[in-house]
Amino acid sequence: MSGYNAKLDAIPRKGMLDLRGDAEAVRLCGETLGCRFPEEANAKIAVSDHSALICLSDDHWIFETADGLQVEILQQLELAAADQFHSFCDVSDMYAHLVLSGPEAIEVLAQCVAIDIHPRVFGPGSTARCAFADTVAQVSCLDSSPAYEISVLSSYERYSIDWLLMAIGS
Amino acid sequence: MTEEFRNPSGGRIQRGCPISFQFNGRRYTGFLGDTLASALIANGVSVVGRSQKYHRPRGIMSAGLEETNAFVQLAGNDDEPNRLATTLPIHDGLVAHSVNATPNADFDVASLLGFFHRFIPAGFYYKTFMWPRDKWDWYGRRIRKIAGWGTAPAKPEGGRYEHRNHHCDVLVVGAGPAGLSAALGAGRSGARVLLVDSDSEAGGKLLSDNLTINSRPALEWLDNTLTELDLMPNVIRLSRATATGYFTDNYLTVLEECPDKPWVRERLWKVRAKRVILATGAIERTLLFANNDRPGIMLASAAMTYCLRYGTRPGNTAVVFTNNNSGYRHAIGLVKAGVAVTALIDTRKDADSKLRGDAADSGIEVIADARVISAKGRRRVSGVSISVGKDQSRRRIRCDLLAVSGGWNPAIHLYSQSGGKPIYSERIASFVPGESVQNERSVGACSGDLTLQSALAQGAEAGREASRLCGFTGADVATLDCEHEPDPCVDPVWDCSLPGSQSSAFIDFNNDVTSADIRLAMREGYRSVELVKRYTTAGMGIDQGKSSSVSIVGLIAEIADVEPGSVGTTTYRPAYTPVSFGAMAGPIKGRLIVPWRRTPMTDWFLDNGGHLDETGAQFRRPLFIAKANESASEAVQREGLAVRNQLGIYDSTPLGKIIIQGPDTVAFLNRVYSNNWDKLPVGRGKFGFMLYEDGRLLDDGVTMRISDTQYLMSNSAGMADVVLDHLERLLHIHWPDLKVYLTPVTDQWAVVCVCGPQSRRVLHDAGIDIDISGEAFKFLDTRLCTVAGLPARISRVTYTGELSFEVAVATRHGLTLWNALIAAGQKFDITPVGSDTSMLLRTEKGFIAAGLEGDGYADIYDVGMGWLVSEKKADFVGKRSLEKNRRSGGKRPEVVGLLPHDRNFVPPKGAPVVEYGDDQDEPRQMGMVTIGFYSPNLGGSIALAQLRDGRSCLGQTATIFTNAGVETASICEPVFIDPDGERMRG
Amino acid sequence: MKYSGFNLALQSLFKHRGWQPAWRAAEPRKAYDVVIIGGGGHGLGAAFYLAKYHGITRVAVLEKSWLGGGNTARNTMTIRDNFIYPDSARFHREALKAWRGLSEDVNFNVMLSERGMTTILMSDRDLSDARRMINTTAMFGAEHRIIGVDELRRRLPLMDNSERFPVVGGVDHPEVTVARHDAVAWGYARAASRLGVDIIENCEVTDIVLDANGVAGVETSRGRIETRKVGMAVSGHGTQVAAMADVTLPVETCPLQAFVSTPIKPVIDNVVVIRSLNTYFLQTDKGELVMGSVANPYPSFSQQGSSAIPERTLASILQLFPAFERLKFMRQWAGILDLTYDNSPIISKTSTPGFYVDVAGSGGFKTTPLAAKMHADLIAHDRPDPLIEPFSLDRFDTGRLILERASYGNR
Amino acid sequence: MMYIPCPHCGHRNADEFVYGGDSDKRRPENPEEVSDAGWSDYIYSVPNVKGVAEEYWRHKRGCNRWFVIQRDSRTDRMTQCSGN
Repeated sequence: MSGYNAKLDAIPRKGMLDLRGDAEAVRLCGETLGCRFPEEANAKIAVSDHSALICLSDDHWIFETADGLQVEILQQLELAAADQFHSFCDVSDMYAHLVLSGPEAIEVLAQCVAIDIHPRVFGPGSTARCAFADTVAQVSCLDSSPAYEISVLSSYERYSIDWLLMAIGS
Repeated sequence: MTEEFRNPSGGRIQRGCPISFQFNGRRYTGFLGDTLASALIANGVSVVGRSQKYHRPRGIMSAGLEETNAFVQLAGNDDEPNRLATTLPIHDGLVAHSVNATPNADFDVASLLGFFHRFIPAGFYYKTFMWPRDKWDWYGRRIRKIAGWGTAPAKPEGGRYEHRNHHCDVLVVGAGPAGLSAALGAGRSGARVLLVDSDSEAGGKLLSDNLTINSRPALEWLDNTLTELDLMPNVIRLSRATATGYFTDNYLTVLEECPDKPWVRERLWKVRAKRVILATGAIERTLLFANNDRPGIMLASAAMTYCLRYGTRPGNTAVVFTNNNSGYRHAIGLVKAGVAVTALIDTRKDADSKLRGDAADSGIEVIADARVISAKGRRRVSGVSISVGKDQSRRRIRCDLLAVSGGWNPAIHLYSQSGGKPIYSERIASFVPGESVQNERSVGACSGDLTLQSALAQGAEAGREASRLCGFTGADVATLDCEHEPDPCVDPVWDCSLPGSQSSAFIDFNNDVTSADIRLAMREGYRSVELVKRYTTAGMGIDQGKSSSVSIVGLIAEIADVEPGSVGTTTYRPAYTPVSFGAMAGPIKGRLIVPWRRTPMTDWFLDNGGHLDETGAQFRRPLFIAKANESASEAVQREGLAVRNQLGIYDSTPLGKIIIQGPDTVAFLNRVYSNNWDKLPVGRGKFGFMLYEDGRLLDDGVTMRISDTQYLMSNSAGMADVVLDHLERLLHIHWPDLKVYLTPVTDQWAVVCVCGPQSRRVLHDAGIDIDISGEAFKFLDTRLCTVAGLPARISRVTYTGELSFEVAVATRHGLTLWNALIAAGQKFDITPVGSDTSMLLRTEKGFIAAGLEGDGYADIYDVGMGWLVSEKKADFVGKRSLEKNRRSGGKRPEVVGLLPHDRNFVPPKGAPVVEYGDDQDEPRQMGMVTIGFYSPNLGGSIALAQLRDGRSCLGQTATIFTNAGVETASICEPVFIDPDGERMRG
Repeated sequence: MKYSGFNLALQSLFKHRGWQPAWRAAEPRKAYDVVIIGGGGHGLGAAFYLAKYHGITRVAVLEKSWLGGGNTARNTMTIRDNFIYPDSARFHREALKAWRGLSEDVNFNVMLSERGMTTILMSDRDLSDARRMINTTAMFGAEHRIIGVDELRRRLPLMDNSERFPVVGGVDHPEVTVARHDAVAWGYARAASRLGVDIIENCEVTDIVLDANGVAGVETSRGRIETRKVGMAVSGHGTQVAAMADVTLPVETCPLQAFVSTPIKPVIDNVVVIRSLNTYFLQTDKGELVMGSVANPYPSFSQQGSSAIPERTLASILQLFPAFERLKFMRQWAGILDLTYDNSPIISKTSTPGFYVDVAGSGGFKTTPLAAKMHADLIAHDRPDPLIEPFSLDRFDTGRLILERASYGNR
Repeated sequence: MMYIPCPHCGHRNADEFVYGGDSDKRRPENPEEVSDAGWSDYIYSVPNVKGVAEEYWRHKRGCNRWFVIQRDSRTDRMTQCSGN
């Protein structure tokens, strides 16, 4: 028997929008989505049952939703912010999503990320964009089982899977 | 074999678990809990190795990481050089042997070198081996053979090495009394504590001395403390875990040699701690006298450890030699453990009378104001020669163990690595930590305070303080009482050997450096401690000066007649103890060494003969796609013909893509490109060149206007990252008022390029919903459309000079599109092409590549792209440098074509193009070939070259220099096919 | 007393009492013809050649600490000439040749060993860059050659293949040499001192005194010294020293780390370079493996080092030499280099008359004897030898940079 | 490994960041008005301060933003951080 008690799953693509804009653009988008954009980097809020907003910095957000819904939302947002300084892009295919879960998931994740992932500071709902192995990932804590979602650039998907499987040791 | 030096009882070994092991070819038994060193002592093995230079017999000197002699080679499954016997737990089947001894440690032929020692003092090699001229190598090769310790294994063990990142509030290094007490203080407050200790058992000196706490045996306190710590969920305690490096901002590495998971060979913890408490203890030092390296001479504290912790007798009849009070305690301890101590030799005149009384009560003769001047015996000490009193009367005392206590050196290594400057303390005649420069504090013996009482008190206080500084309210740790331990009162004697002694007194056992060597170096003018160390190699061995560096400073001070504090200490560097390469390297092995980025087509290429190679930006793409039994050049020629005559298909996914948006986008493009971007209509693209600010070429590519507000820029694959950094930097640092956002979208798109005369037809056959005729869809047009039923963006750009279309679809559809186009292209014999072919085709067309033709200081004019420089614009990045550099005169490296006279000679990349002056035989270089190919479409070889003043040489003959000989070629315009661009625009 | 096997044997009979200090510990005089700032290999060498070839013996070498304590003490000892631009290929070729006979010249064994170097190539790009280097350097008589994978395996029997970057071939550099770094400083110091040069340790230059004609002297921690010519041969603090003479240098100070293993019996004879992974290593006479990689990615004067670069370097070595996994990493250290904008040396006059600089550019051990000779020649004649003309400061006015990628500190 | 305080993300390991040069180094507004010598100086020279300097860093493997921070080049200690 070797390997940590953790497993890795790939989950389907999501609808994702990369949103950049000035305060006014963001305010208008907030009205359209019916929420206030989070202002702290690495804060994540739920917008609806299937969508969320992640703040990357003071003018940069990622909007996540179910795959397919992003096209229409993008149009709505473009309409809302048309006269403001902004740049919205559909980036649904840029990211691949992996879920690492199991009782020893934290011991696996601690091999690939250097941020503090102790449950005291990185519990369910936490997210961070950070170095992951030799690339970058958006790492989110989904629940306290624990389970983590790791979103990486599509071209790094295979590399990330190989890395995590190596870290699990199965 | 029986363990004749094992006491019938006592020690912390598990006598119920005997373990059999081999050392130097003989079988021995020890017990679980033994180190290899303690087991060898129990079995009466004195000689464990040979010294580095003189091959002198050496025995076990210490009981820890500071060991200087007992390095062994592990064999069998554990094949490994240079393991310390003193920290290596024995296990069943362990096979070890001495290093640096032929045929074995007991009889080593190279020990003959010892007789020549007078001919080979420190630095002797600098003074000889200069004849014949430059033939040191001949000597060097011979010397190298006898140098070195262990042997490198011939094959990998294949173990799993892990790196683990860890954050904590308080990192405590060392689980002796001070460290445990600190961990308790911090742990009770709720702070996240990591407690690491290099030993297999926590307790530090409590394990090897009969100490009491609150009038109870200290081991009771130890058990209670460990129980409490292990129950705290906020405390992690690691054994056999050595803090090896202390880096900037409280970042430490900890090597865990025996992790909780049996399948993990070693784990390197990378710890970021808010506060660090160093409780690393102190290392006893030896004293210098003639033959102080004989087996059977051991640190007094180590002798105690072997008695109390391992239940062995490191000797039967002992002499203790000390210059401080701790020698008394150890001498008495040895007696209690069953070793007959005949004499205690104290360099001081007036030692504490109570101590002397206690020693006398134990039957030990105390000889004050005396020094051991030499040790007798060769493979085992058999006695000592001492010099007593002012009149230096001589005396000999027989013994088979000489326990030496030369004072204590606080283990300040981590403190020094943290950037701290140690200071000299006369009280203990050693260096102690000075001011803290990081969030760190030293407690217990490593702070210079050697008693148990202060270790416990300082530890508890530091633990409380650290947790308070991390925002936790400290819980109380009760004050504990310990028996009185006297101040050490060290007599700083650095060399007891007699001047002129024929025998050596060693200061660095690792590298066989003697006190005479230090004196020689000083005499020869190497007076700074660094020079002495480098000239003699003292303190530079495997133990990294743990045992010797303070003594070296002391001896230098004595010779130079100055205070040791003014000599200065050396800076200790990581690693505190050697770390295996495997643990340092960690898990990134095999294909994980560098990320391998893939496109949706990567697997297709792997399955279909693609010869993958680095593209840049961590992608690998095919140089060519070979059919069965096809050579590389055959494949490239075939692919090249296919594109010009029929149809090729190419994976362009790795090209960098950036969405640019914002009201100032046009202004931004005007500033970063050399040409003018004022009037680009929606649906059109434009070719542009970007320069570095110093005027050199950065990258070229097409930027499309894809909507009223959005532009899409493409960059070469290898440069994508560099270009994005360049643009972001300009935007954020230099032009923060420009309203432009850059969004890299490379990974969003899979891009397939079809090229060649049939490329329009293949798109029709695959199914496209817009008119792509030459009239409706011109060169550099771009549109949204549907191709093969997939939503796509189609653009007319070319890298080959042929009619070509680039189709981008969402990444998830990439392979579907590729397969659809391959299927539709069957009737045109569609040919997948690689990047080598692409290079061939662009060379035929004379399209320049910034990284090749733009090599060195060539600028945009030199590569024939001056037409891309807008004369109207006042400024763009690189313009000012371009002007300045061109004005400063001189001939420019200009790009030209070469048509070799031998049509089968392919000028190699980088080959110098030379001219021969009238009066000189030496060729002078005027430039070089930047790329050369055999062109299947022209039926002969072609090349591009960068030549000094090349444009003025058109029509002349160039001489190409290769190491196979000299070839000639005509210098021509750098375009070989379709100079007017009819094909690509068609 | 001359260093020789005979004298060594003779001294052995007298317990080596007869050896004199290798160099005189001189007190600074009031004035010198030339003051060299920096007592490393480059500075001591320049002083030696001034005395030996130009008859200028009123020379002082001022060292703020101990001799050879800068980058002379902190490098990986390798002398190589695999450069790609003609000017630097020629210069480094001559630099390599300039080591020959040095031990004899200074009567101090600097332990020159023609170990050879093997570069492992792991991509088509590596291979074509290697071909270019070979073609260019062949013009100047260098003997680099491409070798196939089979020959590479014969030379490096412990080499495995790399899963990520398959090995495609190698380059044999038979003339690459290693020398004992410290000995270079000591040897030059001893030889220069014997020719009358004053070597002054623990003497920090605090200012350079200028007058209407240029350099007039230097202020030091041990008093003022008059001189009309100052040669700067420091590394790590070039910016600070040049600023004292009102000269701005295009340099940035970056730490370059190196690492050493515990000593083992000889396993590898060559210097080995793994190009795609920016890593190289060699085995010293004492048996240690010395390993190095790239410079720190940001400028710093801190010599503390990090753990990331050694970890990456060892992973790179294990990628190709997995059998080394149980060898032991013993020590890491960092030297601070003055990296020039184009990673090439600057040996040049400056805008301040009488102030000359010798800046290595990207680690200068390999060029020590030639750079020192050229620097001495420049100081003596106030004009550059044609060999170093391309390396003058002018190139930053004309943009004619020599952008060597083959150097360690890639930009 | 430096622990760099990103104004957006908080402290992160240095390997997530890219050094961006001295904060004094700003591109001249009108390059054509700068003398040749002045321009060469702008392109090639760096202050190379030994001591505390204000410099740009970019949190490349995080929020990707640039910011200015003070660092002591003798010790690599970062002393102050201001958003930018």
